[in-house]
Amino acid sequence: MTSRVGIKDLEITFTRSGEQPTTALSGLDLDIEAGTFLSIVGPSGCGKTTLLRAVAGLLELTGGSVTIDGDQVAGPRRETCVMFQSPTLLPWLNVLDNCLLPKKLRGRVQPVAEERATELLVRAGLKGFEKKYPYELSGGMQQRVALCRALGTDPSLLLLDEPFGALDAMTREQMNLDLHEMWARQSPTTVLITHSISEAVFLSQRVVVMSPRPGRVLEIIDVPLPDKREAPVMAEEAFARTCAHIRSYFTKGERNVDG
Amino acid sequence: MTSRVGIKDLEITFTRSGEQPTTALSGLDLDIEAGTFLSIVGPSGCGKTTLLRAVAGLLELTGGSVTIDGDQVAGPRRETCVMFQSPTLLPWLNVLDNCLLPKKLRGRVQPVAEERATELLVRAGLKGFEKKYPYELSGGMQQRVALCRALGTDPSLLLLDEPFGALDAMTREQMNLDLHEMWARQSPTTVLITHSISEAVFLSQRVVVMSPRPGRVLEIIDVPLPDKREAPVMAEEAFARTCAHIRSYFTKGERNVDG
Amino acid sequence: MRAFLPLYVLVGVLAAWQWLPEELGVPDFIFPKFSLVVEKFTSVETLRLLLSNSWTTLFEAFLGLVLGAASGILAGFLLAESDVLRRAFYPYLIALQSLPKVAVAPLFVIWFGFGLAPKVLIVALLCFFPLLVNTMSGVMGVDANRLDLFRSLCASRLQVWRRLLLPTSLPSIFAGLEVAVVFSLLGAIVGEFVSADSGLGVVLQQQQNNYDTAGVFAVLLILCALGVALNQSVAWLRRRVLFWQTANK
Amino acid sequence: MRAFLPLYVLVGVLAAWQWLPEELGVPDFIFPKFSLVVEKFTSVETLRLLLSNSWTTLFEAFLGLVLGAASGILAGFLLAESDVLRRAFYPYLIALQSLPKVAVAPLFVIWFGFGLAPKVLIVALLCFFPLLVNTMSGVMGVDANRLDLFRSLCASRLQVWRRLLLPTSLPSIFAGLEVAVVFSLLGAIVGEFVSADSGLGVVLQQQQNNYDTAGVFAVLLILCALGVALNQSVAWLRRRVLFWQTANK
Amino acid sequence: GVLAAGLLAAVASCSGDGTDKITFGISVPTMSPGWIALAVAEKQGYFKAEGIEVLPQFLGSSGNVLQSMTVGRTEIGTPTPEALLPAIDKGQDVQMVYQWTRGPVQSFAVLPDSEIREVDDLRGKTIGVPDLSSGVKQLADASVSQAGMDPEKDVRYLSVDVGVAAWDALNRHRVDALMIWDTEYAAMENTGAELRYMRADGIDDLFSTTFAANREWSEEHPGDIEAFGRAWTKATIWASENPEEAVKVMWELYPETKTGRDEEDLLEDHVNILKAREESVLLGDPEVSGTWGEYDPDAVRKWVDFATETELISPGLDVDEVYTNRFAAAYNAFDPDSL
Ligand SMILES: Nc1ncnc2c1ncn2[C@@H]1O[C@H](COP(=O)(O)OP(=O)(O)OP(=O)(O)O)[C@@H](O)[C@H]1O
Ligand SMILES: Nc1ncnc2c1ncn2[C@@H]1O[C@H](COP(=O)(O)OP(=O)(O)OP(=O)(O)O)[C@@H](O)[C@H]1O
Ligand SMILES: Cc1ncc(C[n+]2csc(CCO)c2C)c(N)n1
Ligand SMILES: [Mg+2]
Ligand SMILES: [Mg+2]
Repeated sequence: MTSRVGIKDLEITFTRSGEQPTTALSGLDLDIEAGTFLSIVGPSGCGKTTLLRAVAGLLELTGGSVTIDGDQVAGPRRETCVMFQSPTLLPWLNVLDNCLLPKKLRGRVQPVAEERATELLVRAGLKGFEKKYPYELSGGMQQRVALCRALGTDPSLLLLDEPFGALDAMTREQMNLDLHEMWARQSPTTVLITHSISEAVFLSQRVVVMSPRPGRVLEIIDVPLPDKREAPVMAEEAFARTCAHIRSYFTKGERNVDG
Repeated sequence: MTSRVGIKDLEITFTRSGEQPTTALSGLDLDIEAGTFLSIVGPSGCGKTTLLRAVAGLLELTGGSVTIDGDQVAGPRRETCVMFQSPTLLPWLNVLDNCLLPKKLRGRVQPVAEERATELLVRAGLKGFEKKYPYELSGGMQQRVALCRALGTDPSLLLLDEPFGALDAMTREQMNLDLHEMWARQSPTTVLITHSISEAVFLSQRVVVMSPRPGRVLEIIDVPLPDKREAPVMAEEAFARTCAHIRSYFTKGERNVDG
Repeated sequence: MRAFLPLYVLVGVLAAWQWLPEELGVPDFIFPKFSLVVEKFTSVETLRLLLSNSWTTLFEAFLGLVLGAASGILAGFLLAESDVLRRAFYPYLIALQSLPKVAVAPLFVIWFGFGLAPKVLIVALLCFFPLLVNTMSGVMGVDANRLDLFRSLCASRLQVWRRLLLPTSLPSIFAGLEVAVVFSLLGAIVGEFVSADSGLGVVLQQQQNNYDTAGVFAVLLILCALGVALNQSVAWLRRRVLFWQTANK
Repeated sequence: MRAFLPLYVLVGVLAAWQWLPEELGVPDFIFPKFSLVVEKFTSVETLRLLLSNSWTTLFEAFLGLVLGAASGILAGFLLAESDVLRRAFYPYLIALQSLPKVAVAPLFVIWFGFGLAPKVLIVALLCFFPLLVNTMSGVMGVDANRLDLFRSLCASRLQVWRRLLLPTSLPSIFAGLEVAVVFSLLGAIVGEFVSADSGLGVVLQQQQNNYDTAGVFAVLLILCALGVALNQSVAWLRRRVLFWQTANK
Repeated sequence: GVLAAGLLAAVASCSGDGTDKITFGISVPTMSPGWIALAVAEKQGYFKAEGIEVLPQFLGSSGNVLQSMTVGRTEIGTPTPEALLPAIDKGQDVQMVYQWTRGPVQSFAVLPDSEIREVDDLRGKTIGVPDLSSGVKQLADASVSQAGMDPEKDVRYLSVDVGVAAWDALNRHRVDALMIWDTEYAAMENTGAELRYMRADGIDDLFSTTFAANREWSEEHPGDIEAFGRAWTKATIWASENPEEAVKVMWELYPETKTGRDEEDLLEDHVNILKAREESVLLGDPEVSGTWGEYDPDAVRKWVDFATETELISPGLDVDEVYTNRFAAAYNAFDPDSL
């Protein structure tokens, strides 16, 4: 139930005829061992989403290669599950049906799947909203629905693009714990994009720091914490040290966001 | 150039025929003095966005009243400027034209307005992207464009709904400083919704903590910091104490996110 | 006051219809006044005649609409799906549409006989195109993120079609249907003009023969009423089906 | 291989047209084979005749299209804007559409004379509706957040119209135009069938009457070509104007 | 798919098997008193008595009728000669079998106070015709030529449709004269219109609508043609003797024809139209001469010559091939008093 991801010399350039092309990623190398929880941090616009979409098989590479378990990625794969940066819910489905969409696409929805989805929604604090439609939810609630949809699929490779960006501190913490618990139980290879350094450190075994565009890997940091994470971990000195180390990348230059 | 906002016994209930109505806000009282920088924090789905939209004159109230400078708010007002939770850029306009949209709607765009917008974009790290279209931007970049659009209007009442949610720590800090600087210069009454407690404390004179749905004001906290905020402020003890005080609302009960 | 506007307009239109022709000295057989047309509906015999012939026309229109709309939607999806198919077949479909129905109707009668078939086919031909184009346009407007979502879930083409493209293009398809449902009546009448033994088109021609302009207007009135009724049924259906579009307004 | 499909289809269609009628023993005056139709285009005299009459028809179609499309789009915005207006006037517009053009064409001739006017009006009437409905449907599909943005900026109705609703409904409007541009030809032919002294409709009838089926097919071929050309021009325009829709695919 | 298949099956089953069913293709769009024999023959059982079943199809124009005959959907059709002769010339294997309208049905018409007194006065005037392509215009051209004018230069044509539109055009002086046919003029006069008629001398012999059949079919089913012609003849006679009854029969079988004014007025109107048509149908008193349905060879020759002259057909069409009188005896083989 876990996948190994290999990224070699990846380059992704967006071209629009008559316009200057944008190189989002260039010469990016990264190996993700099976079952790892890996986070990616980097300045806005550095190519994190692009990297994620390349691993998900949703982009054509302009250079290099991405492999999963040794196979070249040529398109989306069944064992991969992506949660996008925007919730991307379908307005004609209610919350529960949105969550069950992946199941529906893979065959008949068993009652047990429905129970499972309902449970996930309840854990995400969305009890009583199962029959509401997306436009009736707040931004953060929509994001949680999207996360529930992703977690319900039991993937062996889980790709999460800023899943907690619209959540308050407490809900976010709770969801962090839930995500960790799920990862600890099933250990899918997980790639998490986040802007919260502490979240990255708290959840991951390794944290990738990316450079501003064109995105490359600046450093891969092994988090020196036990695999089992609980709230008290954050009080540990290693936690604070790792956070500070990563944060240093973001304060080094004066203003080096984007170009 | 500043407005006073008065909210009395505000109630907002969403009803869809045949469905159970959702009461987003109920019995909410809040006075915002002219020129204040006020932040709102509260659990996801508690009604922050709803409150903002009510102040912006975009919602019909089901109870109570909202006044600006003593006038009942009956619809959107010229001196108010809203930045929505989602970037809401127009796909047929390039980045610069998106920023200039408010100006365009208010008459001819002077060259000076264009310069101003370009400068805002540069400060937001979007140099070189003026002629790109929204779909060519990353999520965080889109959010920055939306913020530039809002800041370019010189409103006397500025309503910001999670403007920095999709930004990395460093870009976020930079944008915080820019926003503060602009506020200090023109002192529009500013209402900021954020999930970052430290951001709220760093930027605001007062922080409103809201209860879970139906949203009410739990406490209004005066931030005991000088009006001029710079990075070192965060090291002060009063800063940490205020943050901790607010955070206590989010960790009090065990799991009280949403209903 | 504003809520009563529809009523005022109705009264205004009818009053103008009643008084204007007389005022302007237009003879009855050129533009009969309203009361003369209404009179047509007072005779049981005429009513029975109109009813049974309306039924024929409606039936032809309905069959043709179903045939044309279904194939239009299907073709719309197929052509939107594949660039190659579109380039290979779309021009022929447009060409087919560009054939004037009044000119091909006689050919249809010759090829397909005197029964229902040629009328149904003309209606289908007329209804096909709005649905083809609107389906294609609706599919084109699909949100790229949603498409990525489905791709990432390894959805089959059929699933993408059924669960994403169909709902996405429904607003556009309904617009096409609203047009097609009205055109279906026109098609049936064109067909009946060429060859038929019953139907409103036949009655219409008979009345023209008899210089019974009030009768012609009565039939036109029925056609208008049918058109409005059909169109409103589609609009009603749209509001039901597209609840997510109307609800967030 | 797949890229050549359009070519194969073309060759296939033409080959079938050339050989099938002969194989099936269909006489030339019922379904002339392709070469006979092509022959029609080899005589300078015939070419000149077809050209000048095509021009007449195109002119009528174009005027009517502009008139019908412009008023359709305008009415679409007005009716989408106001519930009251919609309830007051939409039924009458549908009713107007439900009038069979073949039946009202003679009335138009009586009311508007024998010149350009009745043909242009019939075309306009036919083109009006697809644009009305598609404009309305496009406007309905506007993103609620974007509308809020404009409202929050205190945009005037005209500004909302011009800067939000128009771009939003353009895909849908273009779909309507793609339909209307083809229908405009049909309308011109219907008008010419009833009363005209030139135009492809007249040539068509003359050739029908002369038993010159190859000539009839030649005219139909021209109509098909005009239809495809007009439609493709609209499609080309759409790709230019709606760059943001095609670009992110 | 299933639906389409069903439709096609329905189509296949309704095309006659040719024994006793005859599809009769009519060159006008709808039933009218001009064609009243059709209703009478059906109602009075004349078709039935002959052992045939006639399925009438109103196909709108002679061209449609002829095309329908080529594909075998129609056994007997009612083209006008100016449509039929070119078809034969182009190779369609049909033959005139029953002479129905024995003279021209159309003429010029002007308002009573018009300064146009005879065809010559049409020089420089505008003539309204139903449409520019119809046979009506070809005969108008011929009439104008007969009067020594060039139809291309000396007159203008305007297509005015038939019915109200045509009348209105004349009445409002949008045209100076009309060229339409008998039954249409009768209908106009029924509305109170007053018209004055003119006909060019040379076209008097150019008979109009006639019945034609596929040669192959008529060789295989001579009895059916004879039966049809005889029944039609009987109906024509009965209708001319009982015009009011005939109109009522038509109303009964074609209820949509009974529309407009109240019943008495309509009866009178329809009888008038019927009478107008009878002028050409009863021309030369076929009852007396016993020549129902029989062609005058000279009249046919005139038509062929005329068509050749006006380049409707290429020279050399064999006159004897375009018509046959071999069934004519059978058309008259009944006792008129028995009706
Ligand atoms: N479809 C596209 N067309 C053109 N340029 C694109 C496209 N998608 C992304 N880009 C460019 O690629 C770069 C990387 O974008 P990406 O979305 O990967 O950033 P990101 O790291 O996810 O940023 P954020 O944290 O703001 O979401 C950006 O400069 C963006 O402008
Ligand atoms: N249009 C609507 N129809 C029905 N219910 C709505 C609507 N908009 C919001 N709600 C409900 O109102 C409540 C408050 O929503 P709101 O968007 O104000 O939350 P929020 O505090 O902004 O949350 P977040 O931090 O997640 O953005 C939610 O429970 C939501 O379900
Ligand atoms: C009986 C009879 N009446 C009217 C027409 C209609 N029509 C169409 S073309 C034309 C010219 C004939 O010379 C006429 C009269 C017809 N076909 N047969
Ligand atoms: Mg991103
Ligand atoms: Mg919100």
